[in-house]
Amino acid sequence: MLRLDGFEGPLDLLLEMARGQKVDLARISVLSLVEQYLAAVAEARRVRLELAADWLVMAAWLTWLKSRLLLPADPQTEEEGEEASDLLQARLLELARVGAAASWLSARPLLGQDVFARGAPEDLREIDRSGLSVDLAQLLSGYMTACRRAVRKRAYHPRAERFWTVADALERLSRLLGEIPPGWQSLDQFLPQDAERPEGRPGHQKRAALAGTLLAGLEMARTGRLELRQDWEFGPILLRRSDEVMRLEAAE
Amino acid sequence: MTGVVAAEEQAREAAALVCRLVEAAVFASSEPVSEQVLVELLLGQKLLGPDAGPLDAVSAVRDALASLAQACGDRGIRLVEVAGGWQFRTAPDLAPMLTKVLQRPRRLSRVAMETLAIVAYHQPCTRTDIETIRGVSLSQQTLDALLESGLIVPKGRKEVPGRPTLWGTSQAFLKHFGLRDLRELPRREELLVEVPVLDDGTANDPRSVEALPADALPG
Amino acid sequence: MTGVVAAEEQAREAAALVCRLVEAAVFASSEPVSEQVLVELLLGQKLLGPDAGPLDAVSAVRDALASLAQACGDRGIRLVEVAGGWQFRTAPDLAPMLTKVLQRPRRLSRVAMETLAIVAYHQPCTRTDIETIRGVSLSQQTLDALLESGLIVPKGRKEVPGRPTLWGTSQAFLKHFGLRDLRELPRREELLVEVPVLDDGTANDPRSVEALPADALPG
Repeated sequence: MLRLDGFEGPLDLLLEMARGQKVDLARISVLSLVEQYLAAVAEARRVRLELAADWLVMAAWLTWLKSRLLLPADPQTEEEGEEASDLLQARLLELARVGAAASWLSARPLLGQDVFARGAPEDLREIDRSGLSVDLAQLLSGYMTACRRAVRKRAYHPRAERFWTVADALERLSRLLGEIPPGWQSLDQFLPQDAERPEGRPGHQKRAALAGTLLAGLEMARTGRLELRQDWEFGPILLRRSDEVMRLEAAE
Repeated sequence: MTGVVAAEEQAREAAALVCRLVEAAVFASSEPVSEQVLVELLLGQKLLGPDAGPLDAVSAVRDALASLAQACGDRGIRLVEVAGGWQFRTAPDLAPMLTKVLQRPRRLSRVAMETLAIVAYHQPCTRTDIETIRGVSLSQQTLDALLESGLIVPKGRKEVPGRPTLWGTSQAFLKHFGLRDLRELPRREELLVEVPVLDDGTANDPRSVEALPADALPG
Repeated sequence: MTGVVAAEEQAREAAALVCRLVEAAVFASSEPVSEQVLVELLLGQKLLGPDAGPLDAVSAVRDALASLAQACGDRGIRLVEVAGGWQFRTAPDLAPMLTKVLQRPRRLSRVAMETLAIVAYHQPCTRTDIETIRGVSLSQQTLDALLESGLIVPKGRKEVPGRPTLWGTSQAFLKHFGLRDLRELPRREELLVEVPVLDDGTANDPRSVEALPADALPG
């Protein structure tokens, strides 16, 4: 009994059967090949009902071919039969060639099987990384990214209001020191003009200017350049130059 | 007279240096080295004197390769021409002994080898073409094994419904089988010469498979 | 007498085969091959006859290595002993000719590029200025990379406590970015809605001539 398991499909079996005829593949008897195949398939089905469709389709086609080869001479069926026989032979030949080509390839000295290349190739490339690959687009996008990130990070702070500071007042008072007329003068006289003060809400600015000027006056009094007096609570603050005292004493 | 002798001496020295350089260049590489690369190397290094042109370099390279191949004659390694270049390889007769110290990859299965043979001869071809010729469907496993080995590569798609991938053999195929190029494969007509022919020997149907209507047969 | 000649002939042949095998094994191995491995190979293959012992194998291997090393004498390759075994290497005098120098220009890291951009737009500026604008501290590594590349240079010191170095861009900066001078940089207002201002309130616009390094001026 011929087993089908060892064959790679119907054509493979047919090729093996054709080779069994021990003639040139171009001269095989197609009819006996067909009969051999059909018998083998019938046997296989007797043993095992299920058979891959490939085998059955081939069997059906070969049955048709057999009928064309056996029918009494009719020019048309005869021609059909001959064509189909030729086709079958050509395919068997091609499959035989494939097998021969595979054997030829297998017989080559195969790399990694029969011959080996250099196991430790030397890498004689040297990589020069001294160059620099930069362009203006990268630079500008780097700048924009950095700045945008910084802006995103910065929390919102309302603009701080600037006030007439002690330092401002000190500077102003020192400048005006020489111009202070003799006698007690009101501190109010030494406040900055509206235009000189920083912008902002006028009431706040005025109070800040007064406070700054008072502190500046106290500072100058501490260093002995001015004298300050206030005669009653919330009364006007008066100032006079210290050297005026000396001047008056000298005059007495 | 002395000038002639000196010039000859100089030419001999240059040839020896070229020979050593070509040997080293081919030896250092794990891949076949093309003549083109060697020619450029000689020209770049100006080893042939200032007047030498590309043609001089080509013939110097060929001389060097020939003399190297000859020098390998009875040694453990051979200089072979493969996949469009030159490569040193171990002598085939040493393989059984070498495999004791070297690892060997798995051989291809018979099905994979036949499939590869079909791709080699019918490239570019589709999976259906392969199945038609073998008369049986091709398992994904076989195709995967061939793809993984890098022996076949996709070569575009066939402009038919479904646009199936067309397969062809790769450079690795040539290297693996030690072929200079695809023309080194036996011609189709030569393949069946070995098939036993009992009668007169007018064998070998020259019809090509291309002439076969693929769908005329079940498969 | 004939027996002696035959035995000598056999020994010579064995030595030649050992030589070829050692050459092929060293050639095909990816690692240096130790004498130990070669000795085991010879013993396993029984190349030295049935009576040969380990000592015979050792001396056969050493002879083979010596004769291979000698054969390489005037060739393009050398048999060298490296850590743990033997390996073929390109002859030292040829290596420079075979070495291909590949230009792989470095790219600046993102951080370095941002830093450079800030220096370009806010020069001369201190490290603290850069940190203020970027909102994160600047690693010494980044500053070193920029200094090494020659794209930024010190431009004096800022007269504040600690006298920190002021940084500015160099001539090389202009060359690398294809600028004739710093005024060719797009104005900050063209790039950004909100232009960062340094703590001291100065914007250090490099486009104002006062802030331009002298060498950036068109001349």
